[in-house]
Amino acid sequence: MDRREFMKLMSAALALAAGGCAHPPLEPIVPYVDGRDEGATQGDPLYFATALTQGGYAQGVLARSDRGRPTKIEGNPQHPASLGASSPIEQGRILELWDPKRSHAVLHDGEIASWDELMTLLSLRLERLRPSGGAGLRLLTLSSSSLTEGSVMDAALARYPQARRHRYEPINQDNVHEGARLAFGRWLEPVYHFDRALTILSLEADFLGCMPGRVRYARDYIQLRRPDAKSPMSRLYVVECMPSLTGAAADSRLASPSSRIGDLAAELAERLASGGKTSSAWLETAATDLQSHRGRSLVLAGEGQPPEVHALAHRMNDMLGNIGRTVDFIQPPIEVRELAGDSLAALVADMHAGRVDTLLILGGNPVYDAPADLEFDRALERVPASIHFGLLVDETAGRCAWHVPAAHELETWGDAKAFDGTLTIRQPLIAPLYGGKSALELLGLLTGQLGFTSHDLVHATWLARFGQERFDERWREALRGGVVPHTATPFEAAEHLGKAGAPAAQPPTPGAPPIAAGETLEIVFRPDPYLWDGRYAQVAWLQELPRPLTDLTWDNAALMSPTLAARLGVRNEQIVELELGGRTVEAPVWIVAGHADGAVTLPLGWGRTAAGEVGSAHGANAYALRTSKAPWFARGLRVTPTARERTLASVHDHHRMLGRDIVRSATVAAYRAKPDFARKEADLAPPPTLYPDYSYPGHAWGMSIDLTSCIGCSACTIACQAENNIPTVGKEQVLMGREMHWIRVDRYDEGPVTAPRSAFQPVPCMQCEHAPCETVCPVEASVHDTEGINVQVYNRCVGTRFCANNCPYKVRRFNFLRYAEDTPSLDAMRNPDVTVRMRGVMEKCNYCLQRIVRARIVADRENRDLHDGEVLTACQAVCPTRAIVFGDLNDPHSQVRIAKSSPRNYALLGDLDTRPRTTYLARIVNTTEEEPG
Amino acid sequence: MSDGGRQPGCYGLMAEFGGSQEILEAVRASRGAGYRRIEAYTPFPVDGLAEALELRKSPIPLLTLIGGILGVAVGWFIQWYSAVIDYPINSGGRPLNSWPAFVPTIIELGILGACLCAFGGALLLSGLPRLRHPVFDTPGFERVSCDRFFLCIRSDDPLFDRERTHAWLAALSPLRVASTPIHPGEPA
Amino acid sequence: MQVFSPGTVLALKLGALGALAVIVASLFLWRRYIELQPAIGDPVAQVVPFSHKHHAGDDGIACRYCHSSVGRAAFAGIPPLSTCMTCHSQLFKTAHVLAPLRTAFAGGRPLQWSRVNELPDFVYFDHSIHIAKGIGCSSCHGEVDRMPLTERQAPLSMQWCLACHRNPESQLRPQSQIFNMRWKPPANQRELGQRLRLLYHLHSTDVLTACSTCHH
Amino acid sequence: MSGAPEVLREYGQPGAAPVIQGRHTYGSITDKIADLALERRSGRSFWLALGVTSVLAVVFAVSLIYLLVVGTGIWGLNNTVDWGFMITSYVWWIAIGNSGTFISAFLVLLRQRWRSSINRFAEAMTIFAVAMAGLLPIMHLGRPWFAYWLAPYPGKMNLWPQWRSPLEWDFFANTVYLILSILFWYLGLLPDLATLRDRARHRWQQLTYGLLALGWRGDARHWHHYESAYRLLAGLGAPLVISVHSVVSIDFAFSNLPGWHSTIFPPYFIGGALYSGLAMALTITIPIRAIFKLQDFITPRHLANLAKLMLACSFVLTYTYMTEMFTAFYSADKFEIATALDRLTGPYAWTYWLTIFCNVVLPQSIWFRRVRASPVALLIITVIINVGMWTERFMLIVTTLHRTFLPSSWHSFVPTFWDWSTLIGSLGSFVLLFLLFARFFPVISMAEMRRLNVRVSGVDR
Repeated sequence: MDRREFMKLMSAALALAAGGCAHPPLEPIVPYVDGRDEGATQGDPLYFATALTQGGYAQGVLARSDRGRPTKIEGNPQHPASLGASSPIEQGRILELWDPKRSHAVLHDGEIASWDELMTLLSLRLERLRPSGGAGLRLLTLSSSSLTEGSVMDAALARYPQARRHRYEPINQDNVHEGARLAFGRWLEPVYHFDRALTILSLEADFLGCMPGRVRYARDYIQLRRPDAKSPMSRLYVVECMPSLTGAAADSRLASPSSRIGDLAAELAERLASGGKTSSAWLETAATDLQSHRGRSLVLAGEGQPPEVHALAHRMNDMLGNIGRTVDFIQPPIEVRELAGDSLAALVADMHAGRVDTLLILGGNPVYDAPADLEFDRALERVPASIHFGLLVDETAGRCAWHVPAAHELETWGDAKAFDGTLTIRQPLIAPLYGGKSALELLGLLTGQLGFTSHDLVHATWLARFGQERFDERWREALRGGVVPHTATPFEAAEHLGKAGAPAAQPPTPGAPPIAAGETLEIVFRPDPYLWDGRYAQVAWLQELPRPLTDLTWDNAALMSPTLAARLGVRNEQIVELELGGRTVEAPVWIVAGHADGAVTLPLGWGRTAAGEVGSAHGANAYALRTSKAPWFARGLRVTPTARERTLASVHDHHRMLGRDIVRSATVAAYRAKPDFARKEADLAPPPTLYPDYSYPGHAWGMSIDLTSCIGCSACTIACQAENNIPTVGKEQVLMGREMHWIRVDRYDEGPVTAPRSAFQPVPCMQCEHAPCETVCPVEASVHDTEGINVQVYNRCVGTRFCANNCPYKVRRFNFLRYAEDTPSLDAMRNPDVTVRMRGVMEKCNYCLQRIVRARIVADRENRDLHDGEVLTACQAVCPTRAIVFGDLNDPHSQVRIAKSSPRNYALLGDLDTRPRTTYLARIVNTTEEEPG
Repeated sequence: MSDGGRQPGCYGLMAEFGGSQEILEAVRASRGAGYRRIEAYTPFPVDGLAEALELRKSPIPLLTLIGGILGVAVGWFIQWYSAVIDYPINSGGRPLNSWPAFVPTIIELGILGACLCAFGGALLLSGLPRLRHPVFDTPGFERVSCDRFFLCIRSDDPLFDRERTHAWLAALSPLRVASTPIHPGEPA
Repeated sequence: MQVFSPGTVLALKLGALGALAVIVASLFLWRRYIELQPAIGDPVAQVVPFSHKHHAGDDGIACRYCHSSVGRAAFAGIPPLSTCMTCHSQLFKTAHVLAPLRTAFAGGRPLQWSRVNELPDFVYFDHSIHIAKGIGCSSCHGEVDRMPLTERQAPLSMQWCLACHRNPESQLRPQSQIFNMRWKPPANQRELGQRLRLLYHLHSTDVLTACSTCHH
Repeated sequence: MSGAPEVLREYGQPGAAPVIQGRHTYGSITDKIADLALERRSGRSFWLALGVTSVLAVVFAVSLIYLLVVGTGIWGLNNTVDWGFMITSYVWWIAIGNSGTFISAFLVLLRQRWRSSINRFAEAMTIFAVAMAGLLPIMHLGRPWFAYWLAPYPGKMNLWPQWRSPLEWDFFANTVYLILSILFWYLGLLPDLATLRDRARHRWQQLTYGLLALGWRGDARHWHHYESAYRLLAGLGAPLVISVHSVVSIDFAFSNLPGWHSTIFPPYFIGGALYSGLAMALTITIPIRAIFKLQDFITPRHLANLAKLMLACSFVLTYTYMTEMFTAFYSADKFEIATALDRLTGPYAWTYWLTIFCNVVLPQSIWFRRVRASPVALLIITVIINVGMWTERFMLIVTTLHRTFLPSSWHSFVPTFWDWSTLIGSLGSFVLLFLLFARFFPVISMAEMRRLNVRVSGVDR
């Protein structure tokens, strides 16, 4: 491994070794904190505001740059979709950037070719198409909200009027748009205001886990979930098939096959419209609750539910007076000219019919993720000239005549809209590492503006928009803050929306009576929470991040309820054959408590075959069963058990608390009645000790984790991984129990196994004042510093591992093998402030010590004290719900001190008198049932 | 024949016996006869021989005690000095001078000091290691480590006289009497 | 019969001494071998034989002209080649020794300097805080302006760092003296150091010698 | 002083087997024992044993080299169960060593003269076992090459060991123990080395043994100091052995883990150490006695005495097993109870019940005289007891670690190929060392046997 200092000095030379030629982008970029000067580039890190997109929606981020090398993603506090937080996927995209397996060269039929060769060939080809107006020329893009891309595309289509642009996104908002059209006659998108909704009913809408704007929604949602505040607590009802983050957060959850949810929605709408009774008590409770919160309630449907269900949701909101209060509608931020599914279907039909001569696939991986019934790969064979543009030589690249390496979003200029329409001008952090191009540059070929860079085009777009006057100032302002001010799409005025149209009177979904024994089952496709549609399969951090509610890493599985598994006679890890409409896929079984009976969920995004060493050959490919008619769920699934097994790497095997007060929880009512219910003997007064207490006269760092706010999204885990150079270890090592995450998110289930109530608990090092790990270390590698941090001195550690044995919280992680040292290609990505741990040493959370030291040095240089909030730990910074608060316990006004003064404050395993500095705030749920557990 | 003087070229006279009781009797007799610089060589520790030779009580127990005390002192000092004075570090919130936790190491170091002194003392007081020694030149001496017992009257004994001492030893009915030479230039 | 002749005994004694000598010598050599850095006082050869003596000593160019971030960042800063070229586009334009500089500048590539002061990866040293708290350049780097080729002056061992962190008074200077290469502790350094320690708001020795101050 | 009456005083058990069989003289004892080392006329069984153990030693070496190259990850350890086979073996080995010291040191102090025949065995067993016990925890470190950081020395880092750690105590206890064992053994060996020197047939033997004998010449003054020092070392060894194994037990008891955090551990471990050490002494003595035809000096009486001691230890252990369970349930601590229940019924329950069978049930057969009198039966029993004692340590370590306070982090331990190869390799290396020792050094103290012979038989020749 190269030495860190050397790396600092010679970042350019090193990145060269990483496979490309790394240098800063040529055009000036603007750091988040102003006052950039040349000298500082050799020293401390800078942050640049930009945005990362997914499905076309922008998530504002601040990217940390260490001497020109992007090393970490933080949320952008000024961006409406972020408010400073981010989701695990954004964290992982830094590794996507540095992935050494990214495509390095233009390929022609698999052979290395040159950009010029391609340009020459394409120009000739386009010349030939010119007279016919570009008939036979097709563009396939992902969903996009970019103004520049839109205008460039328009310009291109203006030159080739017969050419067509298609859009495909495997996980798309088609149902959302179509649902709005059913209700209001137009393609619109809802924007929710969870901070105003006291009763929320989610119809399989995972607004905490996979909706555009989810990070912001999580923050909004938690505003009304603060038991210590005066405001009332909201109540969340969720009906869904596979337990999601939203389902786990629900105060009342109903497990139902996805196909049944439409019926329930219709029944509920009927009940709200005309009174009467519903068939189930659950619906009845929800209906009553909704009705008693008119204007302060919210019904929403997930992207997997058919348009009719969306329309029903809008109608119910209309009836409840919620429109304009808890939900508003805007023009879709992404460009919607036709639905993504229809658009792709039209393209593939033309391809089959031989009407496509030249196909430019500008992003996406349709060979892998197009609906199986379209047979995209066969259609592709009929296209004479196909050009794939992407980060990897993926499945589609392998089937196309040409492949062009794409530049990463952190390498290119662009612009994009957030879920609410707010615009961000994306700036690059680094010049393309592997000579990748931006889509805009490739499109230049069509517009005849060859040689223009993405910067030129974006600049031109904004010059047109801002106008000449004060342009530079506005441009710099927009770049620095990461948002163009006041660009959020205005809400559609209620009077323009009109009454939400009532969909057909009869049940809107295909009839789906309850499943009886012997009948076929239902299959449900959900996005993988981290790999999404599969595009992040090569990101090892995301592969190894345990999925909430399944705890699986490195694999997906056929997820089913314990009841169904028993009925089918299958056990965990047994491979079953899933057959749907003549297509089959094999997947191992994983039993999920709380899954709806009668359905099997197969997460999308797995079973990649060409996603590099990291991404390929993990899990089962759900796209093989997914059709354009039934993209989200389908009935008629047959499950045939086989005798084979596939071992699945789950990080937690036990989810019951066994009467140990690990997660302490209560209902709001119980909490109000007895606010200190969570406090046990050890929390009231420290147990007696023979030893005098140490004094911590300076700072005394401490942390508080609010289990009421924690939604279990695992963003903290991966933010910590990125911040602290934590290696991934691979499936084999995870199976052996050697995952390295410094902060893990434990889940405990209470209640019946068919309908458990799940609670998440992030567990970092507790920084015990009476640290059991320290007294057993023979070499002073695990010691306390003067501010109360339990530090691990890696270079002193000899690896006895007694500390890990003696840690009651089991947060210590040992480098059993050369985990970090074996990936020198990632050295340029690593945080230079954190030692890369060698084989044979113990490591663990240290409250992001490097951030404390850096802040302390800055404060000391200025001869002042650190102020509260100046040091944010990585987990704290990323947390969408601000469940984690960190600060100085000696400062009576610090946020952490305030948090810990809550009567809900308790220490995990406090009876052991470890005196943890990290404590928890008990979990409060707003159920109508009795106290859980 | 001066006091403490040694006859040139002669270490002493050796009488060889075949049993432990015989040499015990011979030693007692020789002491009785006034010989003072008597040495006895045996293949195993013969009970009563030390008393017969009137050897002083071995100082090794005292040495061992001193070694033990030294070990304890070093053990205590090094822990206290390093943990309290030289580099005080907060480990698990325990006091710097966690003396109860220092005790096991102190005990072990005490035992180490004692055992080194006991072993070293035994070698040192026995004059070992000494690979060459005049007695090895005694004819038949190699059986001293097997089944023979030797009584040596050294030539620096005040009563030593080659003939008379030889006669005295012969009278003890040994298996044989031999002279142990000293080669020129070698220390005795 | 003697098993060992006097000669054998002598040989054994000499052999034992010899073995001891070999062990000691190999230990010593091994320590030299595993040392990361060039030896103290050994001038380090560079691709361009840059002389601090000439630039800083004779020409009087200030330290911070090149090491511009020393007061603001952890890293003191190696100047970009453009800094060199401010003068060398005019002076010594054709000098043979500067050929690598010109080639690199023309090719837009950095020069590969050899490190003189190397710390292990797990040690975090911050120049700016030392400057801000009254530690001068020469305390660690020696009289660089008298070095034709730069050489290491301090052992940079943990013991050496600790010696100052335990007793910073011995090295604290007034801000005006930070860049003074000739600074020697005055006779009343103890008293001066104690005053400066208060002035600079130095942390307690406990903080200065905590593991986390340098390792994270 | 005549020998015979004293013999009757000491061994006044009518009908008991003698401690030396046959009529021996000083010369015949010396011939018999010294020639084993000097002549090396070995039988097929010896070469077979040497061959097998050499292969295992190579396996051991390969395992350790692979470990150093690849890392601790070659074993089945994980972030929940951080100690596994190696620490189990470590405790097992150190226990065996402890019993060697018990036989040689305690029995000296208790004036049990029958020990003369087996103390050299026991001491060699101690040294090799402690060497293994020293090697394994070092190899078990993540970075074995920095093991010297446990020693206090003035270095460039100005850092010292952390004296509160039981591992630090362990480091000192084991080092001192190894030093004392070697000194004790070597002191006892000096007169015998002189014998070999004096009887050597070859020049190299003469030089080697001569050098090792340090010029010992059987002077009455030598014996005078020798006896004093020997007795003192035995006296020091006795408390040391207690402290060493107490410290080993505190490696566990010092923790806060249910199943380890218990005050019964020191006596529990010492009892277990004696037990397994006695078993190992028998396991080694019985075949060596046969291979080298030492039946005259190691008589059925020795075997029976060791077996009876073993039976007594078995009761000590049975008591601690019961106490452990009683304390767990009596504590009313949910974590303690959970660990106890897990041992009785959890996934590793078979280790608990195997332990009970090997260490509690099976030794009851020693009550029968026929079993005590049969070397083969004793060999089988002791081998099983050795297995049982290893299983006991495995059970103590793994059942405690795999399920601690937070169920979320529970994880099993599954040994890998390298766990097994290191374990078996270390066993083979131990036996190999022992065979080599038996080949080149007198396996029984000749000086002591001469004295014993004159006392027992009265033959002063």
